[in-house]
Amino acid sequence: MSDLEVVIDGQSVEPSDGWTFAWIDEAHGVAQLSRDETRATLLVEGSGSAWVVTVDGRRLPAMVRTWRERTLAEAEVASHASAGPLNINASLPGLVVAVDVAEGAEVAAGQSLLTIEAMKMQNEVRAPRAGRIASVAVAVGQTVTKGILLLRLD
Amino acid sequence: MSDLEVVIDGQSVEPSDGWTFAWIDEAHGVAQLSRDETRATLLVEGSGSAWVVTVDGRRLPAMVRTWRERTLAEAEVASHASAGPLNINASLPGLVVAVDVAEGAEVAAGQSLLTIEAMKMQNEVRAPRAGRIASVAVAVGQTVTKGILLLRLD
Amino acid sequence: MRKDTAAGRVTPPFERLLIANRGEIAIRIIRACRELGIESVAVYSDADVDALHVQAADRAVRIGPASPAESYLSIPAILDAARRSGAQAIHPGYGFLSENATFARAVEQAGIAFVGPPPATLASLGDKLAARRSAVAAGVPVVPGLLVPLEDPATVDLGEVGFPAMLKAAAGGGGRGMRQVDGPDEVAAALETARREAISAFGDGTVYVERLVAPARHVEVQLLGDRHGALVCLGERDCSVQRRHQKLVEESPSPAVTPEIRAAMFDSARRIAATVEFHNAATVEFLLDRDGEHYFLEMNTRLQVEHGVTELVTGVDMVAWQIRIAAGERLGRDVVDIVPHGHAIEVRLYAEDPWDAFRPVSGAVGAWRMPDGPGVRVDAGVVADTELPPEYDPLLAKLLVLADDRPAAIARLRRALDETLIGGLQTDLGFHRWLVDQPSFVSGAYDTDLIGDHWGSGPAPTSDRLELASAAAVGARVTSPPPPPQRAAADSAWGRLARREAIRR
Amino acid sequence: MRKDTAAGRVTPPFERLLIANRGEIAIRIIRACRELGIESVAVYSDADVDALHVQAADRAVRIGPASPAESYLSIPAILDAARRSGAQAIHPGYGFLSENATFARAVEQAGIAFVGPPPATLASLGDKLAARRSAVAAGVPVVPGLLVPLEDPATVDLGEVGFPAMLKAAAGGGGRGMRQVDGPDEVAAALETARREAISAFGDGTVYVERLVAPARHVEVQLLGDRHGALVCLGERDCSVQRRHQKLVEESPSPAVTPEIRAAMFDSARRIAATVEFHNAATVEFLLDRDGEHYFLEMNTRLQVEHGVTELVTGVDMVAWQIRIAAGERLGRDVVDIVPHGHAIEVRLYAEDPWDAFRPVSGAVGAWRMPDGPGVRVDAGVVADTELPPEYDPLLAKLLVLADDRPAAIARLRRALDETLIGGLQTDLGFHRWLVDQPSFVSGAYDTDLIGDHWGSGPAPTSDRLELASAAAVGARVTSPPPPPQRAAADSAWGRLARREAIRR
Repeated sequence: MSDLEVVIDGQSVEPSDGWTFAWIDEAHGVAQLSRDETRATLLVEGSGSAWVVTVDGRRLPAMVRTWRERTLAEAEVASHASAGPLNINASLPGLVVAVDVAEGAEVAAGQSLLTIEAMKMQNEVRAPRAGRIASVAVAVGQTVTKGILLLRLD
Repeated sequence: MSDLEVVIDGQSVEPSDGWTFAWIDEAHGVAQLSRDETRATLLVEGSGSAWVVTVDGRRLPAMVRTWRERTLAEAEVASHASAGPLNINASLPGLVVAVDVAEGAEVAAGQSLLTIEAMKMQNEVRAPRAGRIASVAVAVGQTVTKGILLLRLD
Repeated sequence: MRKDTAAGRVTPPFERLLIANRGEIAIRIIRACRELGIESVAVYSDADVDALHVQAADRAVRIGPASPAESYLSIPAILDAARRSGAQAIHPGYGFLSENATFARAVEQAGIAFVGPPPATLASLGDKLAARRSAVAAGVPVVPGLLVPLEDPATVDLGEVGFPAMLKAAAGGGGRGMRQVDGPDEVAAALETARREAISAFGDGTVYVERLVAPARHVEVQLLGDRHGALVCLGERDCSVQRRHQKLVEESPSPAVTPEIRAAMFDSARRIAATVEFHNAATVEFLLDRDGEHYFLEMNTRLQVEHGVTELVTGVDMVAWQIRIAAGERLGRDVVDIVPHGHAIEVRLYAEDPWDAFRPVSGAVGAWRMPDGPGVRVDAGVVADTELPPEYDPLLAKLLVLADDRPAAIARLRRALDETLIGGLQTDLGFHRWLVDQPSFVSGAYDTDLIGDHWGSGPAPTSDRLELASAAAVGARVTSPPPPPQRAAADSAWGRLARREAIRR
Repeated sequence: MRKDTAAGRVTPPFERLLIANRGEIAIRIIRACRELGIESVAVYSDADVDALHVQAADRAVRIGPASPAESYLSIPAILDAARRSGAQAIHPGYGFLSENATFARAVEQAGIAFVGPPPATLASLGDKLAARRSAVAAGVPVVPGLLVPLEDPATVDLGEVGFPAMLKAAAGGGGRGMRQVDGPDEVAAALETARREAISAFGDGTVYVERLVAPARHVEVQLLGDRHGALVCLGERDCSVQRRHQKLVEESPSPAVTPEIRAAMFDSARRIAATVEFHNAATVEFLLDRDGEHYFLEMNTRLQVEHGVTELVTGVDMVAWQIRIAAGERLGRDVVDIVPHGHAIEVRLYAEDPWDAFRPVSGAVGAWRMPDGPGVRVDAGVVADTELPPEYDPLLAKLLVLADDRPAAIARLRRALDETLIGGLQTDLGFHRWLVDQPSFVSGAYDTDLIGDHWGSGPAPTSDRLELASAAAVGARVTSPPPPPQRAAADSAWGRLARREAIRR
């Protein structure tokens, strides 16, 4: 195990020792950890190096990589240009009920850009950083799927 | 469907018409039949031509074969000698707590041959037909697994 | 007659009943039908073809596309389904068309029994603003505020109401079309959003304003009345654990309600009911301030999500009684004279992220292990691997417990939550688990600010839990096959060669 | 103190408790521990490594191989596990060592609290024959028969008892070691089998004989007493639906018990309890004949499988009280003055074949869908895909319902059974579904002969159900991939050729 690096929710976490791991329902990610007489049932969903562990009811992304995989991944990230315009995509599927900005508009970080209605709730999409609206990809009344491009920020 | 023959618990049964079949949980054999507005959820477990359908809580073996498969199967059966001694195998795993007959004994149909204890119950194994005990394959105190040969009847 | 019905002997209240709803409440109503010997008819949109409520019903009829407006909110589609299936009654559940007077009228005009109060009552009480006016007329204390709709905010002086204030949809309910405004400059934007939500949720954008009473408790009184004048208050429910003005947890009795307060609230509830022609089930909602003064908020003329809490402490099957009342039955003396026993708590299991402002999430349920055993009741609308259509409310299930007293109920709820496993998507399970150890909840001295004051953005995982998670992730990776390296297998000459070798042997 | 415990504040009755059992009852006890704030320790044999009760507990200790004698019946193994885990108390559940006085004594000598009556009481009442004698001495009516063990049948004259007669294991319980004899010639063989079962189940082959009282009802009274002299009768349970002298269905109250009969049975139960030093939970079993006369059968000095029926109608958490009594707590007035409400029914879900003389089956559970919703309780020992070790009792789960009255309870049970799906192996679910429509059960006028008289070898499937099954089988075959034609694939040159062709493309 020692050659594996575990990053949970962004922070590197050393697994605590002595636990025995066993699947209870692998198809659904139900597993059991036991150490001496004690045991805990918990959810571990995913595959390969990318997992989601549910801790106290909270789903935490857990990346389990060998050092080799880590190096490869970092190289790949580096190869992409990290500058340039920022795409803002839909974080959930729903209906666009309001677009508050137009192309060319200067927006401040946190400013409301548009509103998506999903699950009967109005969900505001805010600017992650200040900038100028390069383009608006959606219009009011349009249904968007998760991950679709909403607008681009320069 | 019309080219398929269905034999449920030994009797040939024409499927009733108009039903739409859909799996709800195929891994566990949970399915739904719907016709017009009505629908029924039921269990269908198995694969290929051999299924078990649970009807009113009773598990019924259901053989679903094309005529070709049926012909092949019957040919295979015919190729085996259907005469000769009869093997009596354990229908459930357990502990042999009594053997009531010895090799060479003449037994009547329904006569108790031996007793297997399973689930804390005494389960008598009786002679399916009259005959002579050709051999006894187990002894008192022996643990038997399901399907193991108990004794042979001439 | 009930005994016979239950024993499956004589004619049930109706032969066939259509449920104009979906999810857990549709299943709850289907169960009541089963137990009364009534054939149940489910309706479903294209997004619900495989939904659990469709599997559970005796019959199911498609009513339209996924969009609620074209299916569960479509009066013609529902009426058509009822006619086609030959239903003699329609139960609207909660939400959707449950408080829609036009719908109720159309149902009765079609010669079908509407399981709920009379259409006229829905109309007069469904308009929260009109209800406020009749409450005042009936001498029931109401929250200070305007008694007329809020038009162009520019022309209205909210000064007299004071800030912070609450904007509310006149057709509202379930916390939708509600917005808090802390100052004059916020009114315009808040009004805009509130109207938008109100129109999309209820098809009516009328909004009014009340002063914000906080900190306060949200306590409601359950009414059940037959068509022959019998009316009973089935105790109260405390619904003060809220986010977005929507209930997350409900309990009965309320830890804040003394016998005196209860008597006063029951009196107010009966006064409100007396302002209309009332029968079937309804709930009168009040704010309860720190001095034990109660203020009428609104009357919901339908079954509540949290009705199970009342069923547990009273033993009264409210949904069965709704149906029997709609068929003209009289409330039995056992119901009218009911004395609640024990303490019940309900937590709502939503697909939402308490660590991200309780934002709803969509997706599919993975693992699904619900608790059972003594004193536990689960009303669920999903099973393992159920897909959640993004069009509808993200309520997955309701987990309820009953015990002798409140401390025992909390202990039982803690136990039940520890047995619960939900995979596939983020839920509020972790919030509830936190809540049962939260001192102000355990003591009972909490109010509608509990989440804002104590949960905030939620606790961070402790280091030992993180180490456990880390061990689990490592164990999972080590015991699972790596995802198929398709490139190598499909394209590389080595892969092809390897297979050819294998075949030769 | 209970309130505080429940709120998770003050010290619970014990810090750590070991459960000397398995399956659903182990889980039931684990739940009680959780709610009382006690850490639970499960024990398991090699056959139960993955068992649900092991997953559910806070801790788990291996106690030996699959054979019960070497694990769940091994006093040294259990005591060793208790010492190693530092348990302060042991709950034996039912069966196994629950009524073993030697075990109880050893537990107390080890300085560990035994959750049950005093060892001496187990000894005197555990011997059913001695119990018969003390019942007679206490003026309680008993079934006619001998008061001494049955030795060599040749030397004993059963004439005075009369035929048909019942041979019973003095150490018996759960219907094991029981055999009916209809004439003198059957005695020898029946005695042999009864002894064999008795030895294997209880390690004691002593057998006695009673006259067979049939038709009769099997009705039992639940006793709960603390260490300070308080004793309460928590109502009765009717357990007349039996096969192999084992209970399949239990209900409370009994449809056959009038207030007068109840008073008389309670009086007898208290007299029996008075013959010993008694505290904790026990059940006094009676036969009730057609004239309403009751006859003492035996007293079970342990928790019963069917205790949940009593918990539902009384609201008393019996398992929690067993533990609290063992810790020296006093029964609360609310328990002593309890008045049962409503009607509860339990059906036992066994892996057995009602169409084959209820023969136990082994194997693995497949699909597992349990009902929930209002008035339904499930105590389960398995989940989907659980393997059943052949060494142990094939009880899968208990399904219980509570409703206002008996007809409503039957309707609710019918609904719950219709929601239940169990795959993988044959169960008695279909028998229970038949039972709730069986006239003599619905009317309440049934006795221990119900299964023999009305079920026989079970109904044959109707033709329309067969046609449905046929449609399902065809649908399954058509929608499933055929199993890999291995012969063709692995052996035939054609298969190899085909694959080579595929690779070339």
